[in-house]
Amino acid sequence: MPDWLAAGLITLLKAVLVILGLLTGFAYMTLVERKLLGRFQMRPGPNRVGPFALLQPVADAIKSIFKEDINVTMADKLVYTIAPIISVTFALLAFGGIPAGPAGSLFGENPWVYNLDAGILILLAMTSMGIYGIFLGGWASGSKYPLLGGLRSSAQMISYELGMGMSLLGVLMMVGSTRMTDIVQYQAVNGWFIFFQAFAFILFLISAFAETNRAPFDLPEAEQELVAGFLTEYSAIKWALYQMAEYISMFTASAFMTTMFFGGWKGPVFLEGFIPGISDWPLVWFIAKMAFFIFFFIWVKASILRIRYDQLMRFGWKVMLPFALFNTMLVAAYIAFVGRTEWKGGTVYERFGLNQSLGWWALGLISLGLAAFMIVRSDVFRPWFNKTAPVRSRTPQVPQTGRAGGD
Amino acid sequence: MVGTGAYVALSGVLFALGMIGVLTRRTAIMVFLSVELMLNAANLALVAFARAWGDLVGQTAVFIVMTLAAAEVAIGLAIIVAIFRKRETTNVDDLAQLKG
Amino acid sequence: MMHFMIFLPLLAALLVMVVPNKWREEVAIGSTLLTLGLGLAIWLSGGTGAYVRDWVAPLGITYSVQLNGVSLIFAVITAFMTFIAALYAVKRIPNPGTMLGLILAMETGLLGIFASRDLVLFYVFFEWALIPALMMLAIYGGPSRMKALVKFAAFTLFGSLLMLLSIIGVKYYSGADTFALYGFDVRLADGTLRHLSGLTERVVPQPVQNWLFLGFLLAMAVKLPLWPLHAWLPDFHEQNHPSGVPDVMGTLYKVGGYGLFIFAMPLFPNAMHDFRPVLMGLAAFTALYAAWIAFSQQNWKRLLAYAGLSHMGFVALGIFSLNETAIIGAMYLLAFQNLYTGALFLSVGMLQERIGSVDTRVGGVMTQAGAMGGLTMALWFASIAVPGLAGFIGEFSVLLGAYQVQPWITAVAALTVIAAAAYALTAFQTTFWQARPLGAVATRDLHGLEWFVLGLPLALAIFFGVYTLPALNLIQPAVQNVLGLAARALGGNP
Amino acid sequence: MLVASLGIGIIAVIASALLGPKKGTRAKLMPYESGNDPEHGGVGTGQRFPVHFYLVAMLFIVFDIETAFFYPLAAAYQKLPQFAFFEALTFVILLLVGYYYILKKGVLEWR
Amino acid sequence: MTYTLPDVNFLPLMPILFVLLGAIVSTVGGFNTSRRNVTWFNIAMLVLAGLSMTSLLGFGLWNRDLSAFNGGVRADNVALMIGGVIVLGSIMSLLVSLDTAWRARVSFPEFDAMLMYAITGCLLIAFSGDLIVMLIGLEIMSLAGYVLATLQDSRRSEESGLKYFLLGSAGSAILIYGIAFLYGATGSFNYAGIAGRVAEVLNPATVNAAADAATTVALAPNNMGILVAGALLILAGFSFKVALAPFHQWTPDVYSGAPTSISLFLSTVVKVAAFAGMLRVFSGALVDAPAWHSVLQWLIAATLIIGNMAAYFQTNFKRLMAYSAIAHTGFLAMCLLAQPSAGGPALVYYLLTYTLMSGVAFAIIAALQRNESGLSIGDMRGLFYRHPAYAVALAICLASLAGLPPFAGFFGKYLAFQAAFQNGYQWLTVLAAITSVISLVYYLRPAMLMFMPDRTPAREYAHGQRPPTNATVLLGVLGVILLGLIPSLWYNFAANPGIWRLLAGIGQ
Repeated sequence: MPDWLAAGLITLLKAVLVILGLLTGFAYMTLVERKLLGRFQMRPGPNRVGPFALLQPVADAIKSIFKEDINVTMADKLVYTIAPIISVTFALLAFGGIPAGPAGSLFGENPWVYNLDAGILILLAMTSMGIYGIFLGGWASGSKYPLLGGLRSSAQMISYELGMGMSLLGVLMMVGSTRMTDIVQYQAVNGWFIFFQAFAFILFLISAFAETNRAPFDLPEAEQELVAGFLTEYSAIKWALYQMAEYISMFTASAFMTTMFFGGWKGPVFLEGFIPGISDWPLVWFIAKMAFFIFFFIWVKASILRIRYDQLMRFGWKVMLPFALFNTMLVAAYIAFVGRTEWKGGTVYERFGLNQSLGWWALGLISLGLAAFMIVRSDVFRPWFNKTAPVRSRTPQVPQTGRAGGD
Repeated sequence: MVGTGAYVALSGVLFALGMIGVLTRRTAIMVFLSVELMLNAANLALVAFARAWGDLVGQTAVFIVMTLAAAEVAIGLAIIVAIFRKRETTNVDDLAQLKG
Repeated sequence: MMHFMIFLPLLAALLVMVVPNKWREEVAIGSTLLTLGLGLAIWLSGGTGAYVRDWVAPLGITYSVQLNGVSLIFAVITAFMTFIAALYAVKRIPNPGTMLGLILAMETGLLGIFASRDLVLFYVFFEWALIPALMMLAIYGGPSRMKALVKFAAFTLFGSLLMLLSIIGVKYYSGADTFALYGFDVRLADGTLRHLSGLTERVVPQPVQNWLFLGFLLAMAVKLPLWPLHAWLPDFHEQNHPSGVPDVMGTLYKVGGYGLFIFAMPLFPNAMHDFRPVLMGLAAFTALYAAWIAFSQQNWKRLLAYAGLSHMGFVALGIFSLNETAIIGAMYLLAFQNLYTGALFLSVGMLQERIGSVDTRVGGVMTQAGAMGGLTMALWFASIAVPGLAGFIGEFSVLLGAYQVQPWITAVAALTVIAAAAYALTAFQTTFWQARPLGAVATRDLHGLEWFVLGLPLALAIFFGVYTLPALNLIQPAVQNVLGLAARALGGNP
Repeated sequence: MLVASLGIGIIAVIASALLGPKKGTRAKLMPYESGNDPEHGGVGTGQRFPVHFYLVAMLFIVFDIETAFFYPLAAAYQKLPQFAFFEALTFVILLLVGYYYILKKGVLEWR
Repeated sequence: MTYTLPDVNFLPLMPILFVLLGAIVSTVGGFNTSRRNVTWFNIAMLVLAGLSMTSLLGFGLWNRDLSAFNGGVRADNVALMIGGVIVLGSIMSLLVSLDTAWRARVSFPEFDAMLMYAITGCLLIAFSGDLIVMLIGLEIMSLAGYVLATLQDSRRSEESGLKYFLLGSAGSAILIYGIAFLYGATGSFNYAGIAGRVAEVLNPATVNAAADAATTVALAPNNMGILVAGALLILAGFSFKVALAPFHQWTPDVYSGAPTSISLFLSTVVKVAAFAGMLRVFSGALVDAPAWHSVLQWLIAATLIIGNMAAYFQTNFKRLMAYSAIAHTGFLAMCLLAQPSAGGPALVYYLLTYTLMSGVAFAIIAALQRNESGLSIGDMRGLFYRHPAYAVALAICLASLAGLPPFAGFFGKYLAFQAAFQNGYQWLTVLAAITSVISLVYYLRPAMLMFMPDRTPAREYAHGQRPPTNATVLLGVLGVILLGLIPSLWYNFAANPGIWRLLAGIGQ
């Protein structure tokens, strides 16, 4: 068997594995979420199907497959069918690029499906492809609420994508590469980025919530205003596919945050003291961190109220974007000046003699301070997005007859 | 490794398709999409040639062309939307206010 | 002095536009008179030397002017006729400010045409004179002037743009440094003299020369005019203001013959030699054809237009024959036909003023306006080349010279003399003699200024009909000079 | 990966299409408009929505391209001389001019 | 790999930066002050830009032949002269817009902003030393132009904007594709580099083996084909921009549909800039590339015939001017057929005169029209007796457009004819002469109608004459007359063959 075929087959195998894992994960996450929400709200949650309702997801799956799949008369059949597929496909695709462990740690194979040196760009691209699924779905339903819902959610997602993309720039500048494995390695050497880029992390976290249409940003499914948003006309498996996409993108987001800010698959190095090599156990740390973030998602959903749509948009454009931009320029300035300033003979780095990372701590402090400021003194910029500013009228004043040229 | 000629040929095909679209399609949106197709054909050609010459200038050019395309999209959509909201059509033939 | 003479009218024109209404006449008349005086002074001083300056140095375009020989005569006569026309305009046209201004502006163009010794400069003046002519037609013209106007302009431009091309070509193919006819020396920065060759010092090779000549000929044939490019002429004259003032200027503007003589002959001798039979035939046909058409005209202005066309046929015949006598005659004719043709237009204007039409069949004017009839008659005689009047000298020597070259064609042309007598006398007879229709308004006879306006040109016509020496003294050497240049070019390129 | 993930979606849809019951009634297949009959017919026919969404889309296009310009810069930033910072600064300032404009124009206001 | 900075030097960009500053200020400051102030500020900026291109001020760029960014931007005298023309036309359109924009309902700061951005693009084209820079400038110009054409909230202008946009963007797409091919054939975007490589392609003997011989060989077989294809594609793209037939269809609709003060801008400044690009590319980079001359001459012939013929049948003066713009494109493009040393000065001279002439014509239309559809020729009858000054000015400009001496238009035409004639395109010049007779007729009709007295009540806007417009008209007419009487005023600057040798990239 020629090795290109072997490689191909192995990749395919890994892909199937990842997908199956994600699907099961999704299935049981629904269960976990419902149980947790139950706990949060002091009620038992699902407990009928099987021990600890362990079979609940299976039941759901079977139900949604055997349920009648309604095609609305006014829908554009083809697009109406394709939209959920697109959505789930790219959600799954996005995950494949994330390294779950060091090279060759997965039975001699690399624990990722593909690893491009433009990894982050690819991942962002994939996640934004999800918008197509949602918008097309809403549009193809040929009905009012889905249309508006689709528009809303796509507008929301693209708006927050800017903040998302820009908040990562700081990390990229520090690493100097967009390949995820490099980033993880860099963190392994220099420490996690959460310490240097807390501010960026917060921005990214918020954007991630918005990207995944989770609470408090789950406007697309705002029952009060839009029935079920773009999902209104969907039922049965298609509806399930959308849910799948949402949860999977949640996984992806968690994994991404893990990779970018929390050192990826590497465990905290100081534990080496107790158990040697613990920080290199493949998958374990990775899954643990992911689990934490997923729990975080659910937690937030349970505790924070949904915000108004206009607030949402204004927040995205007036807060996220400028802050992200500011953070970027901050890092840039830091690298350009502090990193290169002559200080007691030699640049700061050389002065400290160590690797560059020591140069980062000051930046980390600044960033942390900003984050703290953003959280603590949030009332400073709340007015930016919480009340509508007066709008200047666009059309010019056309003077009445004969008057000499005014404006 | 595929030869430069193949890429250029492909880009030529794309370009021709776009040209045909511009000439035959009657909806503003479609004409516009064809133009975008032409632009991307140009991008493909640029990248292919850049590889053939082994320098990066061509690829930076691609970046710029992409930006231009984006700007054109923004403005073009604005114009088309403005017209669409005035009269429920974007059919080029219906724009007969100005007789040639 | 020369430049002053050329540009004085333009300044006067601008002045006329600005000075208060009541002084306009005085300014205009004074300036025309002054111009005429300058012209006469130059004549007495026997012409001026060439004056050359760079205009657009990188392109070899120069401002080179000279008033001597033929040019001088034309200039003086132009000044004179402009003076007459201005006089009559002042008398005839109410509030003539604009008209006077245009006349003066046009005079500058005409004088420039005659004075310029540089092809591009010539072209510039040539086109410049067109604009006031058009304006006169547009402002003072008759009901269907737009058609006439477009016709006039289109014909002129069609010719002159092709001429522009051949101008470009002449310099390009002859490899001369400048567009000036005669070369000149310039003092360079380092003080050394450098000779810039003029067009006449180089020879354009054949067959290019033929093509360039055709381009040049087109423009000139339009301005001569020569059949079949004469179509604009009758409409132009017919639609112009009934007082023949603009027509006078239009007559003066028929500079085709001059252009051919001064530029084409030295620059394209071979081409002219090759085309001689054709062109002579064309000229003779023009003369005869025009006379024939004139015979059937019932509108004085059209009649005069065709009469002028017929004269131009003679002029062209003389020039194309490349024979010294004929050319001298042609120049003589071309110069002095301005006098009586212009005067005739003015007399038509007077007629129209009196009886309100330019129809040739109002009878019996003679009975009430004898003097006008008499003067008109005399002018007609001049026009149909009755011996003792200026017209005769020209036509006779043209025929004489042309006969030595192309007997038969000349014989055909000679018939024109008879035809001319026919149309002139018929028209005159049906207008002035015959029975006065009943109930027609009484027509005043000439008085004061009008005597002057018709009499002066007539007097000159008679003078130069009898005593040709002063004119010939100017014309003959010029013609010989040009022929000499042509011969040298022929020799340089056998 | 693409193959597999596409496969999942398609298989699922087909499966349910095969297995699921098909009992469509008019009312059931009608677009949901809180029980009212829909006014207009189907996709693309006069579905008007606020122009504001177009604006957001355009802004996104433009700003996203700007971000796209940032990525290569960021990736190469440490290797670049200090001048790169001023380049980036100029870029951002120009960006902010546009941002200020849309801000004052009230494009970002939702009512 | 090591990153080397390009030679960063903002001095050559100074005029552009002035204009850009104006643009930004009018973008940002439009909220705080009135549009009138913004416009005056922009005019001041334009004047500054113009001065900075002369040698009057200490920091003037004239004759310094600066270049920066690895030859990407070149402020040689050619660029400066064309830039001067651009600035002049822009000042004219801004002045006119001061009076007429409020009537056209486009009097808000965005108008100025867009105009200034467009001017920035135009200048960038003129200053470009590099296909990429040229492309960027072209796009800035075009995009701003689309917006300008659509700015007025009326069906006419939106329609014209859409047409302009669709055809224009198609044109730029073709242009970009051509640029890609040119890059493929020569491996360089720099004009000088391209010129040098073209020579190599033409006679491969001179190819120095050292310089990436491998790639040269790799491309050698189709090198020539790609080169020609690229040249022709670029030609087509530019033909869209300057409205050479058969790519001219958008022109009349856009020029007559857009608000008049914008038509002024589009028909003068934008065209000038596009020609600057053509000059740079064809007379500079591709000067000895094969095949494009012969195609261009046919395009010109078609343009001359179509433009003049169509203009002849127009009844609306604004639309007539639009077609005459097409016709003049033909005359202007004749200059490109010549060698740079002959055609370049001709083009520069003609561009200036053309800007002045049609600038005045459009200014007067803008001042006197009742609505944005312009004046019908019939309505101009007797204008001389209602607005004598405007009538005379318009007559002078029409005569100049028709190419009658002693006005500047004559020398422009003369130079164009000479340029084409001396490069063996005699038949084209003859055609041009004949077509310009037609042009004379259709220019003459309105010009003469204005002087014909008539009794009908005036049909134009009564209060048209305002100081800024008068200033524009005066500027234009004086320019036309002076340049006609003393062409050396402007021509002598352009006539120096040295600057054109640089343009051809030989000086590098």
